[in-house]
Amino acid sequence: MSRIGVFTCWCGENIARMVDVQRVTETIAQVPGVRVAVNYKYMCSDPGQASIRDKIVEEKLDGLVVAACSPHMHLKTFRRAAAAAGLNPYLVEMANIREHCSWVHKDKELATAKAIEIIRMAVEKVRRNHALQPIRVPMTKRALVVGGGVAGIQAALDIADAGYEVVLVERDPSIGGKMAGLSETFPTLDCSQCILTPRMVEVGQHPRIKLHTYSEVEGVEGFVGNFKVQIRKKARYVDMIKCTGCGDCWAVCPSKKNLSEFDQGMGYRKAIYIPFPQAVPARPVIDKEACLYLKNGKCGVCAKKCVPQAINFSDQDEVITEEVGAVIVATGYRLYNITKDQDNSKLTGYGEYGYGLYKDVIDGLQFERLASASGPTGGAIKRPSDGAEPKKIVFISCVGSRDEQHGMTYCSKICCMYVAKHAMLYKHKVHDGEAHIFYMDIRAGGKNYEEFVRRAIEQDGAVYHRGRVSKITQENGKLVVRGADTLLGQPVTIEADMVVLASAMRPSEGATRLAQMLNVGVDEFGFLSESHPKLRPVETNAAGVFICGACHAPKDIPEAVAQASAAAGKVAIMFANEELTRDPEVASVNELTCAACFTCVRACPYTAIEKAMVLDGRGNFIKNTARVNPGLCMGCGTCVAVCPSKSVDLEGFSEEQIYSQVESLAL
Amino acid sequence: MSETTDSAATNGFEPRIIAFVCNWCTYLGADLAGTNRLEYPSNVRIIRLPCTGRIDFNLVVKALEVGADAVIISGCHPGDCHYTAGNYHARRRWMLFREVLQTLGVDLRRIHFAWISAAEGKKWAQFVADVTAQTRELGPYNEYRQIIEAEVS
Amino acid sequence: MSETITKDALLKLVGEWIDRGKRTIGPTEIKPGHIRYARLEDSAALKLGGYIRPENSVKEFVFPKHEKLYRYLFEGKEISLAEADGEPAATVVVGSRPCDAAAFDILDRVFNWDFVDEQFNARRHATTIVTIACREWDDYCFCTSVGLGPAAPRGSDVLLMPLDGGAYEVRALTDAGRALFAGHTTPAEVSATDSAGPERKFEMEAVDEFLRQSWDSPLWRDQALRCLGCGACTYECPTCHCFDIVDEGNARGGYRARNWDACQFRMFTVHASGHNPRPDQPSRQRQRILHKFRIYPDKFGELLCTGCGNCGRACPVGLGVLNVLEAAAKAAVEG
Amino acid sequence: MQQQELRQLARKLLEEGTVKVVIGYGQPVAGAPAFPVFITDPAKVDLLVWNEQCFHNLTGYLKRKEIRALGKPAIVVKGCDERTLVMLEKESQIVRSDVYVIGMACSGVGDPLSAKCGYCEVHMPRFADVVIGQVDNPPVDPSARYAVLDEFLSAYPTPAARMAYWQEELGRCIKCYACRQICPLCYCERCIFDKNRPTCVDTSPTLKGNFGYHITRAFHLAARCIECEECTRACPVGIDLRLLNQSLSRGAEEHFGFRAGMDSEAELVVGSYSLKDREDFIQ
Repeated sequence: MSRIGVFTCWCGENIARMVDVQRVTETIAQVPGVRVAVNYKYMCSDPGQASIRDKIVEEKLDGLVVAACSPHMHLKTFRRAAAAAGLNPYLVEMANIREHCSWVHKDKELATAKAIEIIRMAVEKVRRNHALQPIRVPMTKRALVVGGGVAGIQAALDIADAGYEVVLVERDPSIGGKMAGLSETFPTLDCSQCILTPRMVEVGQHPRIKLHTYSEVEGVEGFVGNFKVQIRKKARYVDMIKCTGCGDCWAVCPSKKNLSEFDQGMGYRKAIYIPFPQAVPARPVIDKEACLYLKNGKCGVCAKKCVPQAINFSDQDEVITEEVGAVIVATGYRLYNITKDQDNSKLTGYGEYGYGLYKDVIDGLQFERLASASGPTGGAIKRPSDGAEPKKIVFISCVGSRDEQHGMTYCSKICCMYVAKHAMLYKHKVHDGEAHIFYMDIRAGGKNYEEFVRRAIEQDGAVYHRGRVSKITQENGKLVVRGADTLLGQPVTIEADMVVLASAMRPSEGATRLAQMLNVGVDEFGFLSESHPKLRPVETNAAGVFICGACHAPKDIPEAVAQASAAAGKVAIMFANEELTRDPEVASVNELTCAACFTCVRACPYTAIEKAMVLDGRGNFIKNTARVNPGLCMGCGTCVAVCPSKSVDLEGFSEEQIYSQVESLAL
Repeated sequence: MSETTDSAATNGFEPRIIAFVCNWCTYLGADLAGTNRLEYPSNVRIIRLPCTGRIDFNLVVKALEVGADAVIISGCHPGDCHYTAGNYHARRRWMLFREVLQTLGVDLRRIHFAWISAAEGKKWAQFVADVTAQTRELGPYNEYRQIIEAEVS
Repeated sequence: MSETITKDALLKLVGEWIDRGKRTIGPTEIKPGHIRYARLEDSAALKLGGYIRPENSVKEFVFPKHEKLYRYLFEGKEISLAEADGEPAATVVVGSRPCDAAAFDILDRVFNWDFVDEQFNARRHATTIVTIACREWDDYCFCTSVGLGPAAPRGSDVLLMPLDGGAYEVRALTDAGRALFAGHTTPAEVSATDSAGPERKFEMEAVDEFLRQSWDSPLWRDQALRCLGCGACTYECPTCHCFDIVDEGNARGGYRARNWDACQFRMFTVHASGHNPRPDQPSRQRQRILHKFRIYPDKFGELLCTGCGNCGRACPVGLGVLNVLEAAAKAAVEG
Repeated sequence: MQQQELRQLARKLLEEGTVKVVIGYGQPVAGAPAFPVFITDPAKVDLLVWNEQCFHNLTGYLKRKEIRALGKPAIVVKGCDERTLVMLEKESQIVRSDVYVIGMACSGVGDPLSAKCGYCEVHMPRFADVVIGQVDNPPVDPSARYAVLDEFLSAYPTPAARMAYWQEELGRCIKCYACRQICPLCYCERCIFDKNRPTCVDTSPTLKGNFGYHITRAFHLAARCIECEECTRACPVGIDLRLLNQSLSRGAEEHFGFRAGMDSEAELVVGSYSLKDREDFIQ
């Protein structure tokens, strides 16, 4: 016979007003297995918890029901109290007679009757609870960071500085990401590269950071604490060790007219190149599409010129495996490319802006390169078509953002700020120029952001038109921008020399595929899903996988960096423990009765169930069985519901517990 | 949705309703209804499970066997599942389960499915009120009571 | 000189029993193609001919598939017990087959051997059984091989012998039987002629000899490989009487009951440890046969089988006592 | 003549040791229902028969320990039985290469013809190692598949009427488990009905226990049942269990375009999901 203690809380008046706690206590005291039933004004208060601890000891209780508020409110509290008194915390259940009873009913009789049944259910359940110990899983204290933009760099450095090894994987030849290509950054207008490149160098030189650039994650096996990650190192055709980065090779490379990815196609690079001078690693790659030797076996001057003989035309892709205990995804964003990105049916709009059709209609990142001292024009604002200095530029915000019909419903968040910045930079460089901005709303929430926008308007005279642009056409060398100013309530037509589109931010290519490899959810736009929007913003539902930066949602640099540090912190916390400890309320299989139909294996959202074999003492095969990996199981119980023989069960919500709850309601 | 008026309309019969809800959406939705003091009939008894994915059809049968006049099954909206896909698996099973119930003549007006999020306290309160009202109209589930009480002659 | 009753008179009499509130059981067509012993609400439902024998046996009316033994109720921390059911209703089984009636006599012994089963006895004593002798049989029937026959009186209170032209000669064998038909019969000169019944299918002596040294015989495997391990044969058998005790209840209370159980189920002998002394169908089939034709006879001096053939008819894979015993007899002869 | 070919093949397989046992049909008394036989001795292949009495779906025996103990089996299947093999393989219950499948061209079994044969689309086995005989697949009207069910549903249009029907029918159930035991897709090591702590379903053959049993049995075959109708044939008390299974088969076909064992590539319904699954019944 069990010795259960039932502690009913008044919650001051919150419960006692509508539920006759005295009657509840007396009735419950009569339930078989209930050793003590008491009530108290505030069970969660120190004296309340003390009384629980005392009773556990005095009455040698082996089960605890606290009839009070929602378990989401206080279950942890009372489990701790039980543990403090030597009772296994998993032998505690709560009966929610506040949120689910006293607060929602007006008839004291009915509410009291209901409270009694709610508690009765909890008693029947707790009677069948098991004492559980946290699950311990050994882990590799080594982190993988996917993406070498500012977020990935920050996360990698924080984890490495915390004393743990980091593997940083970047798809491009150099780390740095989008930020490395920006001119100046809002709201301070400090030079982007000046603040980022030192951090890049730190990464390159950090003893605990292993850098794989020009590489991509190709496969992920294992689970939290024990991931095995396959990484494809794309053929560079340059020996990273022999190469000194002297630059003789790209100096002599005859293949010149290759659009520079780093310059957003606004400038050119050689076939063998480093993306930009401060690249990390400062080692070139050969673009095999552009290299004359790789294309038709002729040329090879770079190899001749290379003193350390680092050029290796027979280089091959290589797939390596890294073992890590945690993964941070920082794959960042790309801009909505109107000409290319008509991928999902919703993205159908903005052809009327002539992007890709008119040379002088460019997007925000392209403008950054124009405005950047390290850019193709050395920082001089020259329009792509003829290199002339534009005297009138129209900046259009919300291109593809906040648009139910043709674009993304969300706000890309940073555009309002960088559009203002662009206007400023332009005006600083072309004093007699006109900067016109079409906008829907100005969203300048953030430290010194609003002031920044005011400056653009008041000091630098950026002209803001509240309204959308309907069409852009090219008429005798001008870009005729037709829009409306909804404040003036009249159409606006501007003959511009150049147009800059603040296109929507989208997750970078391949983010969804990576998410699938890691069992991380994605939203309808392909942004990775956090575990909880408020309380677990950098965790995901895949244990040991964290997210930061723009792969999660549009973000500006400070946010991305903050989130990166947060993710790094989570990893450091994880690694600070000897081994992983996980909630023991997980599923387990009765391997003797399992029929090995593996329906559970198919159903498990966490791939936490594997096909296994039951062997005898000598290792001979007895039968097949499903087996739950407690390190992966999150305790959803989907497996239990689909198991026809109920050979799998879930601690904390076991078949016995649930059925006894239902049966306690029998009339 | 005041109880007294409703029950008066159905000469005092008070249905017994058992609700199987997921821990992360509907249970919290019901919590929110409480926090906002949204009154609803007291006929429902909530059983908390981690996820709709855990809700086995046998539980629904058991609920009827203990004399429930109506059963509620509710969890996260599609896309909101705390466990990413539990509710999708559940939805499939429910579709099929309804088929066999239909053939058996189990009155589907007594088995209610809903997506109710942690933010939808109002929806929960309204839903319980509606189910209660509808079940009062239907009266006690005598057909199943007969099954429960039938003696072997 | 004999007592007779016409078919119409019989039906009229049955109607009276029903009207007087007697629980009246007889063969009836519960749905097209399915003749079963079942409670009659109307004498017209009684089906007297056009079939070999009902699919079930009459045992369920004295030993039901599910029988409450007592109720229990939780009152606070106390548990109170209560009687399950009241007195059994006065029952007449009309149109039983001799092979069913004979089983009553056998069950009487089983349920009053080391323990006197009052609940069974109460039902049994409340039951009068009116048997109709057989004039037809099929390949499954083998009553003659187990010492019975188409007109075996064993277990019956009244034996109705079909006469040409639809009437019956009434042979009242017990006081209860006589009371039931008193005043409803007419004297006649005619007297029914016994029919031979199904020809002998096997020699019991040979079978017995075989069974006494058959434990390891490959016959069991050969015969039982196809056995599905269901309980159809035992549940439709008039003499199988194994039961299981279960509690059906919840946190409020419930009742203890006995349900039919079958030696062919895997769960019948499985131990808590997981060990199962009868690990496969062959060993379970062997158990069934040995129990009926050796173990039981050794104890009670008679067979636990009336040759009704229901096991063979009910079996989804055409396996019955008869197949096995024919094979056994053959094996015995061949040595 | 198919029967002769079958016997010759069986003898060859046993003699050459390709298989250790041939699972097929036997019939000591002509006209009587054929029943399963297990031939291990080449000399005994003449026990094998093939005729319209061979309705039994033998595939269930592949899971039985006693049978497995005999060694690699060859099994005689009709096109419909073969659907079970597809499911058993998808559910990891058999390794196809461990079974020698003898397909029998079949133009229908039972006398009168079984209902299931009326709408059969697989008179010719599709995945067998060898097919004996040749018949055409006559075109069938898909709606015929659920004719029995439709008949029932229209005869008992209301929930109350259906409930009354099943109370009558399931009231007769004696829980002999013939329907479970004969089902080739009921292969659990320990059936849920044999599980206590908790007992999901009352073990007693009360109306309550019987409803629980039959709802569960049917649902456990949801989108798995290949409609061999053996459960209905095996039931000694004549309950038309097909109706429950058919309603689920139709559901699987209507909602998921899935028909058990017809397409060996199709993804199983339970244990998977689609974002497009309908939910008009969910508020």
